[in-house]
Amino acid sequence: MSDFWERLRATTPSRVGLGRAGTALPTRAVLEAGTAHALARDAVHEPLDVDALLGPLRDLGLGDPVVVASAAPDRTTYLTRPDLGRRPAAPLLLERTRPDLAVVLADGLSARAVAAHGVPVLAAVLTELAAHEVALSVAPPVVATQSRVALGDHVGAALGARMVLVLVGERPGLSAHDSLGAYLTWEPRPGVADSARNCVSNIRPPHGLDHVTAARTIGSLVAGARRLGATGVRLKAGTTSPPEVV
Amino acid sequence: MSDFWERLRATTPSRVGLGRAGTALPTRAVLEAGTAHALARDAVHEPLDVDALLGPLRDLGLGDPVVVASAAPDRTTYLTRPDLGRRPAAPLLLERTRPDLAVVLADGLSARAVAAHGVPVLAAVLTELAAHEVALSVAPPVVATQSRVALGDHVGAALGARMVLVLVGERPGLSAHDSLGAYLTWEPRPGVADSARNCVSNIRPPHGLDHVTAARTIGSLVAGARRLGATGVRLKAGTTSPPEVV
Amino acid sequence: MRYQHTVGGRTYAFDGLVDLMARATPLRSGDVLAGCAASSDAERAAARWALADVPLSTFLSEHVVPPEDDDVTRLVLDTHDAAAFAPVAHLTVGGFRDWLLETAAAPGSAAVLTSLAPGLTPEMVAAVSKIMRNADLVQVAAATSVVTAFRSTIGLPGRLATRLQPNHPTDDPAGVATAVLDGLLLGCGDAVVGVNPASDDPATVRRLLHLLDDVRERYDVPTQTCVLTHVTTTTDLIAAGAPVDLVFQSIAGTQGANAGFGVELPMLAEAREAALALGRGTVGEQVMYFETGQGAVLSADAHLGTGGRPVDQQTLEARAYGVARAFDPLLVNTVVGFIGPEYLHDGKQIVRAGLEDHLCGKLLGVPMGVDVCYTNHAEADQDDMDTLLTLLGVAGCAFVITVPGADDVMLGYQSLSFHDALYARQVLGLRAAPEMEAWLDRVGLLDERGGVRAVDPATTPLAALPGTASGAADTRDERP
Amino acid sequence: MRYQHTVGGRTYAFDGLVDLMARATPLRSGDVLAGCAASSDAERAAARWALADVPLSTFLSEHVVPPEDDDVTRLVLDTHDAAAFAPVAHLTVGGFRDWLLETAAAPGSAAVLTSLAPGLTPEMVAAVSKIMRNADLVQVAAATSVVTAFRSTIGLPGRLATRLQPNHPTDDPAGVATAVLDGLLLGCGDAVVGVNPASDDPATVRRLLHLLDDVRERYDVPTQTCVLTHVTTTTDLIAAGAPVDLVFQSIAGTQGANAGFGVELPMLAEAREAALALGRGTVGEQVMYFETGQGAVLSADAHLGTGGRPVDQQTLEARAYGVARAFDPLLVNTVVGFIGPEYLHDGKQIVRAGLEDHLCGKLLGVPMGVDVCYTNHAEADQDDMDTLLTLLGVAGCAFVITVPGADDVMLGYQSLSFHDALYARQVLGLRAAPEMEAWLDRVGLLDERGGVRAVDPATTPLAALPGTASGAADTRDERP
Ligand code: B12
Ligand code: B12
Repeated sequence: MSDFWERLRATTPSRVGLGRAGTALPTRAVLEAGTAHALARDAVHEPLDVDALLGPLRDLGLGDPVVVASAAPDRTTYLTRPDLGRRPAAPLLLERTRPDLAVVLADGLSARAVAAHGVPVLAAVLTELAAHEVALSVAPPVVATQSRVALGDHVGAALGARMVLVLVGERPGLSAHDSLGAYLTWEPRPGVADSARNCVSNIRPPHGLDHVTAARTIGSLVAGARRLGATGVRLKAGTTSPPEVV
Repeated sequence: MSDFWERLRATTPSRVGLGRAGTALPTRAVLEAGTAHALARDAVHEPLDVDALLGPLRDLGLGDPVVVASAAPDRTTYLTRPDLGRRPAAPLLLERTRPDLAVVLADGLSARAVAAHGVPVLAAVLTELAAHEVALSVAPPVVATQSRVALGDHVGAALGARMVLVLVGERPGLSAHDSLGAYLTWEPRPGVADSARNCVSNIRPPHGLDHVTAARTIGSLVAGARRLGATGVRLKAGTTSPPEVV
Repeated sequence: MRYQHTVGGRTYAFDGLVDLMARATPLRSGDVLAGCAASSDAERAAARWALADVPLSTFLSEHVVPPEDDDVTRLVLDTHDAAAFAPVAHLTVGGFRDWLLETAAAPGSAAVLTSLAPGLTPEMVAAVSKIMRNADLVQVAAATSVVTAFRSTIGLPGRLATRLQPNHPTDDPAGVATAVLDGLLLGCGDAVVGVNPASDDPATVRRLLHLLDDVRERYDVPTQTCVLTHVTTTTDLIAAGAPVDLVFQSIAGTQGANAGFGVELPMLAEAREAALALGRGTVGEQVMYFETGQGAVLSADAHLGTGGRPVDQQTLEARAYGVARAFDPLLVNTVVGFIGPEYLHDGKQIVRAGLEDHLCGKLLGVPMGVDVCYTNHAEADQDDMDTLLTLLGVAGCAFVITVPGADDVMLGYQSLSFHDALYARQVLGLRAAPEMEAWLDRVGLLDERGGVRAVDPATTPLAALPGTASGAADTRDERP
Repeated sequence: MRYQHTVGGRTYAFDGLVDLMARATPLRSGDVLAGCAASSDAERAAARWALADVPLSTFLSEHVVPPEDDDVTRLVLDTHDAAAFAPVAHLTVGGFRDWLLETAAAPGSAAVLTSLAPGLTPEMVAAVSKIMRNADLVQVAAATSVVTAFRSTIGLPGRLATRLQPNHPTDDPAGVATAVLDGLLLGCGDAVVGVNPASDDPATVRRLLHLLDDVRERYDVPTQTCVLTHVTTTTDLIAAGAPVDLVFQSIAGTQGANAGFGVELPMLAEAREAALALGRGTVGEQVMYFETGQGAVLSADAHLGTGGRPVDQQTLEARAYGVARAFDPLLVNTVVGFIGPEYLHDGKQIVRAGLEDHLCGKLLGVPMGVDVCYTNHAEADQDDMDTLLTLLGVAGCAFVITVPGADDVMLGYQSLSFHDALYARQVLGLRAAPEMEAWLDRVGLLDERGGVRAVDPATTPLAALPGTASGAADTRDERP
């Protein structure tokens, strides 16, 4: 029986084949879930090591990274006041360079995700764009703390960017504590509806999307958005093929 | 049907004869309970107006009242740290006059109870003792805030008292927000067990004990304690008769 | 209208139904966030008294969200059935609570409540739920019955169905198939086998649709499958010939929030027509599946009602059921603790909201299930889910969501495990959907007492199921 | 013994069983107050892993409270039945949880668990409950059965009995009688009609004993009555010829805490003998009634165990059931939310503690009821009580406490209302004790579906009941 599941477990990080104690989960599974819950809760509260990001970001050659704090002063406030996490603590003093693409690395609900995957994904996106000879100007990257996806709208608007790509820590699951989401928004400005963005989610090798595949999808969305002059529900991502425009 | 209960309702403050909506309490009763709950919660948090007590207490002629704070700095701490509510914030600077009886008016869980019934009960106790020609010395009364019953043990010990009487606000019920409890302890000292005290509870006219009846019981306990040289389980209160000693 | 009531010597005034309903709501982080929660327990008590005195008919004239601005309000008003409403038309909200509880305790309640449903509006049921205790929410819900069908029958008394949710972070077909196997072996999936695709690439969605359909067909599982992608994607895929049983969409209680989801009501009607035209149902023809959840409207910043005042999230949620019922759904579920603590702070708020949502949906005639769930940033744990599941089981919930080990590895939250469904069925004497029960018996999984036998999977006819995935994956390119 | 486990890369060590058990306990204000709670969720998880690995037999040799200092420990060890323990003697705590859940899901579980009970110690059941989820606590409890009897039979499957608690702030007989009438009309009182006297004047207690006995006799109610005064007072009153059905006492889990209650174990034995000698039972001979509740031991500052370490309050509570079972009680109930937030902070903690207490008592073979209750200084409300009541109903709780409108006007807390018991019986299909059911039928209160008919009290044979009080009060002086 264990052999049966052993083989299958390779196909999914899901908690399959846990066995049974009567109708209940066996003790081992219950304890594992409890432990995972404790660690996931810790992951939510872990702060982003901003300094550790700056060097690698600078090395991408997009210019000096800028650090921005949301209006949520601490984690507890952040969790109860998403409105504060969506806007900057102070007016953004960014140079209005009107880039094609602004990029924000946001802690979101998992600082660990941005720390682990933020820079590699961004690097892969740049490579991807270059490979397809998509010529666009990219602003110096912004690192945002206690931040929600929509903070990117403020950053994008301040820069006068055509698009903003927010790489944000998704909420930690029981098994996935470091999952990164990428949200692309055309003509970012405060008040954009989520239906006007696109999303690439669950970036988290080895179990989730790997950096290169994620970058390929993001790249195709960027290209598609430029063709369509919009992001959102009408733009569908294609992982391998160029994006469909419905 | 309502007539039937109307008559009976005079016999008890209990919520009898509420009617039914199916098997459930009717809306009216549910809303009344909800309202009462809100008000009872407020009553728990109401602070004691110490100043308002001092004049009337002084008028009892026992000497200048002393105000003592427990080690619980505020209501929230008080509620979670009964240990702090049981001991004074600072060493008690009371004159060791070795009285027969020390008296503490303690806010307990209902400041309203002490405010409403503290002084009248104490006055009635003094009258009761005088009426039975029980000659005993009574220390100047102590008012204690954020206080539990056992704080009286510290007061009694500091004064070197033979007995301490603590008049304390009982926790507010859904209907009874101002119920006073009287706890009598022989040879008070920190660490006395509750089994070594006696209690007269639910002092709260018109629904609970009236002040004079309560005073009579307290008086009989005081007399009984002196005869027995102890308070506690072995001493039983008699409301009308002199206390039995089992 | 101004409403007022005096509590503890203080008079509290409420500016219109919007304010009154918000302040009568049990404490909830989302309403605090929106700025419409009562500021004290006493104010909340006062609001409840005042709300209890509001005639039900008021909700037909005083609107929480103006019909001029909002197609959800218009939909509700246009479809309101005055004849069905007649039996309670004379009642206040407080009187309606009493009436519901009297009805629930009497024989024949299900029929009475079923015929009442078209006469109720979301605001009426939200209002009455606000003055109900948890026990009331359970008892009245248990007395209602909403039965729907496609390939299995959902909502029959004494039954608890489950959605089997085999999500995978990269939509890997083999991984999805493994989770499907796990769930089927534990007797789950009778409400729907439904995957949330991590990607919104239509090709991926299509691949998953084929996979699920292949599994279902090969093992003759009497259930429906669904890939929970955006409604527009599903409509397109139906047109392209993909095997679609159910059309899924997240919906919410205002036009603005639905717009934030990229949804307009006609899209739902169009998708429904397309799915109906496929005629894939066997025991029934209900083809829509909706998910909802308190907080989604505020999250979309589309929560302001009459007078620009914030509408409380529970009333908005009830309005989502108003949307749902117009499309004759097979399944509707609130994903009650899904978004996070900013809307439902802790286990207590999640439990309460789950019971409210469930009752409100059922009273409106919607086939209600609940995703009993929480996130790791909320103050809740599996104990709270056990509690809510048990309460919902008693309340006659149509179905719950189940995932392997309660851990959704893609959506990042905890729902119920397959085991949890078995627990609820056992302690409450509930059974799977009848078609599923017969299937479990056919494949040797049903035990004598109606439970699911613990078997060595390798010995079951399902053992080959994970192989289906490679099949499905391989064939994907051959399909148009 | 030192125990340890590594979680998230950090190793947590626990100094002995006392520490290990405390840190494995769900978060609870009383354990925080005592200074023995886990300091983080991760530490708690580590403690659970380590606890799950402890062999059950360890609890027979490593003591949480040293037998040298404590008569409760000695009582438990002296009465431990090794033969009954044998079936699980080889298991660890974690294995025991699996065993319990397997047993619960299999036919015949009640018999297996009944014969196991004498082999279990309080610490064993406390330990296993700490690693169980709420659902486990419900499911295993539902599988156990502890049946007792005096004038009614308590604990039969499918039954939910109630204590009718007609307390009055001045022990006024007419007021008590009025509340008794209210409860009987709502079908309550089948576990016991039990008053807490406000006064501890033996004359008052005696008056109440006569009142309750008169009412019971006059209306031939098949139940037992009790005045919950101190055991010594009851013993004296039995000697003095008062009509005592049940001997009541509050008990706790250490010798020191019992001393703080003014109780020594021989007092209980003596009182029991005295009550048994009266031979007042009809369908059974169990004469003891105990109340317990988490926090009482810490409140009495008698909570230190081996090595002077604080013992967690739930383990101490389970030890109180160890005391109870030695005296063959008719009724035992935890008064779960009674003391206040310093021991159980909020609804969640109360619900959890109620489920733990209930299961632990039942596993030890004790006839467990629960006073589902909270105080106004705790963060809880009637919704939490609805939740706990429903869960306990599913878990097969023997009886609950009921007071008019849930409001105990003397003890200053909220328990359940009589209506709440009717709710639980209806939604869960539970019935009153068989003797009480027959009586309800005799007096015209039973409806066709086994519920309690809503009647005009003036038309019932009970209408004259409040008059009984003046009778009882009048006769008091004539009695010896
Ligand atoms: C929480 C959540 C939601 C919440 C968002 C509300 C909130 N306040 O958080 C609710 C329940 C409302 C929601 C709705 C939907 N969601 Co959603 N959601 C998530 C989830 C589980 C977590 C997101 C997260 O942690 N974000 C990080 C935090 C820090 O960001 P935030 O600023 O607090 O929250 C914003 C984003 O989460 C964003 N967002 C959430 N969902 C979606 C979906 C899309 C397409 C976009 C562009 C943005 C978006 O909106 C939030 C508010 O501004 C992800 C799965 C995952 N593992 O990430 C799916 C996910 C992002 N959602 C998804 C989908 C499909 C939807 C829906 C379109 C479903 C439907 N068919 O209607 C709707 C509509 C979304 C919209 N256009 O508005 C997909 C996206 C797939 C894709 N690659 O495009 C994901 C990956 C899950 C899935 N696979 O089904 N969602
Ligand atoms: C809470 C409570 C308890 C708690 C106390 C623990 C705690 N930390 O609070 C528990 C559950 C342990 C308890 C136990 C008992 N109690 Co008690 N208790 C109460 C209650 C409901 C509220 C008290 C209150 O609000 N105090 C005010 C706060 C601020 O005081 P505190 O310092 O925080 O708490 C102390 C006092 O409450 C005191 N205390 C509590 N009960 C009793 C009982 C007696 C006889 C004494 C002397 C002291 C005492 O002990 C606490 C800790 O030091 C009252 C009823 C009421 N309406 O007041 C009954 C009440 C005081 N208790 C009563 C009784 C009989 C008992 C028991 C003797 C029951 C029994 N048969 O075993 C036991 C043992 C008490 C003892 N000797 O230790 C009776 C007293 C009757 C009388 N006139 O003598 C009362 C009036 C209720 C009743 N009528 O049944 N009790």
